[in-house]
Amino acid sequence: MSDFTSDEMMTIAASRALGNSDVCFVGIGAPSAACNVARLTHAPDITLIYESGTIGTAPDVLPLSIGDGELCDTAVTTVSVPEMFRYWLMGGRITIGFLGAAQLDKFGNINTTVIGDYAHPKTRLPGGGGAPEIASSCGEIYITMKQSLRGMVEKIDFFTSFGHGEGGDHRQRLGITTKGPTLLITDLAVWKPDRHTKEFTVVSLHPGVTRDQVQANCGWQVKFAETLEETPAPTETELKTLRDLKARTDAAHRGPGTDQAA
Amino acid sequence: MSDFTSDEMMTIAASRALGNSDVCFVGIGAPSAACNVARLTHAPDITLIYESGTIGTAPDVLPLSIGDGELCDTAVTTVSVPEMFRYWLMGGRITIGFLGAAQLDKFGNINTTVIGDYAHPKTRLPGGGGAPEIASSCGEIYITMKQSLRGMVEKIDFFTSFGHGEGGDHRQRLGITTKGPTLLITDLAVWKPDRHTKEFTVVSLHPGVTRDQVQANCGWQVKFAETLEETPAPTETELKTLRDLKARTDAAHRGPGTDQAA
Amino acid sequence: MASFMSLRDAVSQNLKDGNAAAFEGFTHLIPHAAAHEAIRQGFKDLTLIRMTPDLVYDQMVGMGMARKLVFSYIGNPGVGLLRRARDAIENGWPNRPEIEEHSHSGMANAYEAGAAGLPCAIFRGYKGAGLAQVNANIKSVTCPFTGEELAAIPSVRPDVSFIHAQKADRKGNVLIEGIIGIQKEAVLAARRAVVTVEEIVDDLDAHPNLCVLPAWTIDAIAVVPGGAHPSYTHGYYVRDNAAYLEWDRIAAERDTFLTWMKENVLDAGPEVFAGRVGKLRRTS
Amino acid sequence: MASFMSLRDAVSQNLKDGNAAAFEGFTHLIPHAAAHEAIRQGFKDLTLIRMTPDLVYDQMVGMGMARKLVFSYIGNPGVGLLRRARDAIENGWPNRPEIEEHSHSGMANAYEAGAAGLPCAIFRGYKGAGLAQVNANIKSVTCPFTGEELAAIPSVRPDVSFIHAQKADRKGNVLIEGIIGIQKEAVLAARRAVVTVEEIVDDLDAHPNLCVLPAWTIDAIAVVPGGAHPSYTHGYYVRDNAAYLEWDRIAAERDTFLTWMKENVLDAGPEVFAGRVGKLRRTS
Repeated sequence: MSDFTSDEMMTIAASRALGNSDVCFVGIGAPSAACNVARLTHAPDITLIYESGTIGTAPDVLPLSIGDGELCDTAVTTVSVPEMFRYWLMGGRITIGFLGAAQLDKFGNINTTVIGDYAHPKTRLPGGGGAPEIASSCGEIYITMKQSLRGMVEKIDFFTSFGHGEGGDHRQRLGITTKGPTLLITDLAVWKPDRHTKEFTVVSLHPGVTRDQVQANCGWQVKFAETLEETPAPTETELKTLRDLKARTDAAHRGPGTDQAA
Repeated sequence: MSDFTSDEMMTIAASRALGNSDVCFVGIGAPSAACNVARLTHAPDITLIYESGTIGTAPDVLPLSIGDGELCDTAVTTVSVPEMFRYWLMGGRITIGFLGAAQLDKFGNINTTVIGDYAHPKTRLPGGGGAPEIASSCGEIYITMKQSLRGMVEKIDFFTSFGHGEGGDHRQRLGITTKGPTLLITDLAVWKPDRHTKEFTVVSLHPGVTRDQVQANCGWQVKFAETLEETPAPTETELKTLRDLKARTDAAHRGPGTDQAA
Repeated sequence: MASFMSLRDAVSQNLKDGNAAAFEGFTHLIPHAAAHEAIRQGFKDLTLIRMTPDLVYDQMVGMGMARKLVFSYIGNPGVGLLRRARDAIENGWPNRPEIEEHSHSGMANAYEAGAAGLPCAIFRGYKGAGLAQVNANIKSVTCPFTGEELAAIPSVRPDVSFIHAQKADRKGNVLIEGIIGIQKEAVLAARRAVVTVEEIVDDLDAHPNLCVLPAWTIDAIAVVPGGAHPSYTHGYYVRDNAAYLEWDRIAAERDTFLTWMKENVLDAGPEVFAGRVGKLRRTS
Repeated sequence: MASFMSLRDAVSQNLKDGNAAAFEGFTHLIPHAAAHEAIRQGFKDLTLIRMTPDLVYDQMVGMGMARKLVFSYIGNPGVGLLRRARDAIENGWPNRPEIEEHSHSGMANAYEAGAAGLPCAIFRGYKGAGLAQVNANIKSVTCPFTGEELAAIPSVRPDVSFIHAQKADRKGNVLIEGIIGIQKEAVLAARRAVVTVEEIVDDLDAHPNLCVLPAWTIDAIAVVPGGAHPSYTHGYYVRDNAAYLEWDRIAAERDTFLTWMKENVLDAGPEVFAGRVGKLRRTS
């Protein structure tokens, strides 16, 4: 199967990083698609948790929001939001937090709060939501985003959530005991933090992608691993699962209420 | 209706102090009987809360414990124990906390923890349970107990729950904003705290009871109000309601499992 | 004790200019009808509290009702930014509300502490996060047993909270089902509480452990079928995802926004909501 | 991830000498069968944690298994004192356990904080109460916003928690209904969790908002019909109030106690519980 988009490659590569015994706190957008592809392919028993309180959910279509009814209908249980953040997130029950980013730096620090100055922003973004504590309370953090010079920057405008800070042992120095970002999956490559510096390093290029392409779409000087692998192309099953999911989702989101007033 | 016991008078006098709009945190024993007589007579809409998490309960028989199934079956809702103590008690939602006592002093301080020294007790009692925070978080506290020299003492052995401490404004000095004990109903009399000293003062004698009897069964020098009233005798309805409730309760507690091993 | 009344009376009797008000709902059960009624009645200088301010807050901010916003995620979930809120924060149109921003964990803990009658919430949070530098209400306390530094923020105690729920019984006990979010806490943390419901029933007939707010925790109940639209009411109608997508276009420009508000809010009433959910009802 | 196994294996694999162990249940769903299995296996030096230690703790204390007791109400609810616990505390028979005593509010908050992964619980409590003088684990912190002094106690983090529940599905998800007490917190606060259930079903078929513990929060599940007796399991059998009254007589003397323990615990097995609840089952 050679005919796939870079977006599809990104989602499928991300889905492969998830296992059957993971308990995954799912952000909306690309993370949600990746988590559900994993569930529908190699990890049928993965536990997906959305911050709206739905635990062990198995939606047939991707939710538009983190609180669509589908998530509750298919969940093992649905708890209140304080319980979600106290017992399940802060309680250390989540193995993987899956985040997207508007701005990302090489140490996995994320900004989804503002572009420009906080007090006088050029662009006011939605803000962190659950991310500040997802980043510190989950066992480890996976990040997925499309590469761009605007998105992958040398210096983010605001520390919405803390990755490895200035790198090295910065997390430990702040008293954070979890691993932080351990994986970055973009539309071009798979990245992992260097063991010592914690700087994200490309370990695998997606099929047909060059080093120059990765660098051309990243705002910092990219480091590549000594042995660079090629990400296996999507299998037919993976691609069909993702496309079917997207098709069901698009149909559902156009929905029966299109001609209604908002 | 002249034929009633002092116990019955106590329970019925206590029941009269409760109103339709009260939200009452019910202790087990005499408080539970009084609260349910109130509900079955003049206060059908009273909200009874047991610390097991049952809110707005209406048991047909008195529970032996604070968590009998009957309480849940008849409740408006049943919440977890942390929620009960956080949102409902500490949240300030309870108008009246109804407590019994093993030892009581004239300022409404209660001991149900130990007789003798705490570290080397002569008698280890069950302890406070909910009482320490019931005493400080409820709008006001009603106490009911049978009088005895052993129970109503000059000095209690342990401050399980704080009433008016050493009297006067002791509560305010500790930063407690609720009223504390405002009513004591014994098998002989109705008592209210003096407005200034906060010492419990007899305001009403039950029918046929003398001042000497009250003093003979109380370990401190009893103060009597200038105008001393006589507690109205139980009405036929009150007495029938209480006796029917007790009869149903006794039958239920003997239960179907009497011949089973514990 | 809950009184049944029209939405108009419920809002006018419980919301005042200058109040701190929460219109809560975590994607599900968002009290759109109540917010529209507040817009029609033209309140000013509100401190608007909500974990996830979305369309109704975009609308209230765009109409100039907000003096201050307290929130943890100010977006159109799954769609993008809130264009009226952006215009207010970035350009001061029609005014520039003050901002107090938290994380979800912070807001959830702050509501929980409010419901528990505590002055502050204490939790493990904001480690390395930029909000701790820009929000003076993020402080810390030290655990007296381990020495760990924990985050402390003031509890949320709204003057009034508005929520939407499935149903009330005739005594005024209210049932909330599905994604229950932060609604119980929003009601219990508030001085006054207003609930819109899909319907009144003789008996809630609810399992003992479901989320029921007793009548005596609520001040006013108004029946508004469809009152959560374009959010949804589990068991009654589904989320109007298309309307959320459409809002992005409406809110893009000031004049399309104002035209829409006049037509759909100012010149309308709570009775229009039933019609809006007609095609979204599901029998399952 | 929950494994199904015999009660014997569930206890032997998860409880160790010297552990801090909670056998929780707030009147309802008390894990009597699990406690009896622990007694049969003869564990020592346990720190026994429970809000309302009643008959099973009287039995474990009387058998000399407890090095320390952490509790908020040590009585036979509605009946009176616990005579074996008294004998241990007052007379040191068979040993004198250390005591850490809290209020219900304290214990409930400490379990809640344990489930939330926090080192301590902070709440408004113990004001003017004598426990604050005799328990070194009752400290305070100051609210950084209002200056109010709040109580602080360490969170409860048992090595292992035992609970009894209505049922599990075949994946090991567990449903608890009725008076749910502190069981969810006891499980989530603990390093390991063991659940006895009345039955295994294909599908819990539970409303989304009920108290369900996902399989991956539990270590072992054992099926023990009647396993809560003389406590009760809502929907299965009622509380054996007569047995609670009878316990007062059995525990009054050391020899009647020991005779009863031999006959009913040491020489018995989990299978006897089904018979004990035979007459207590209700179809309603």
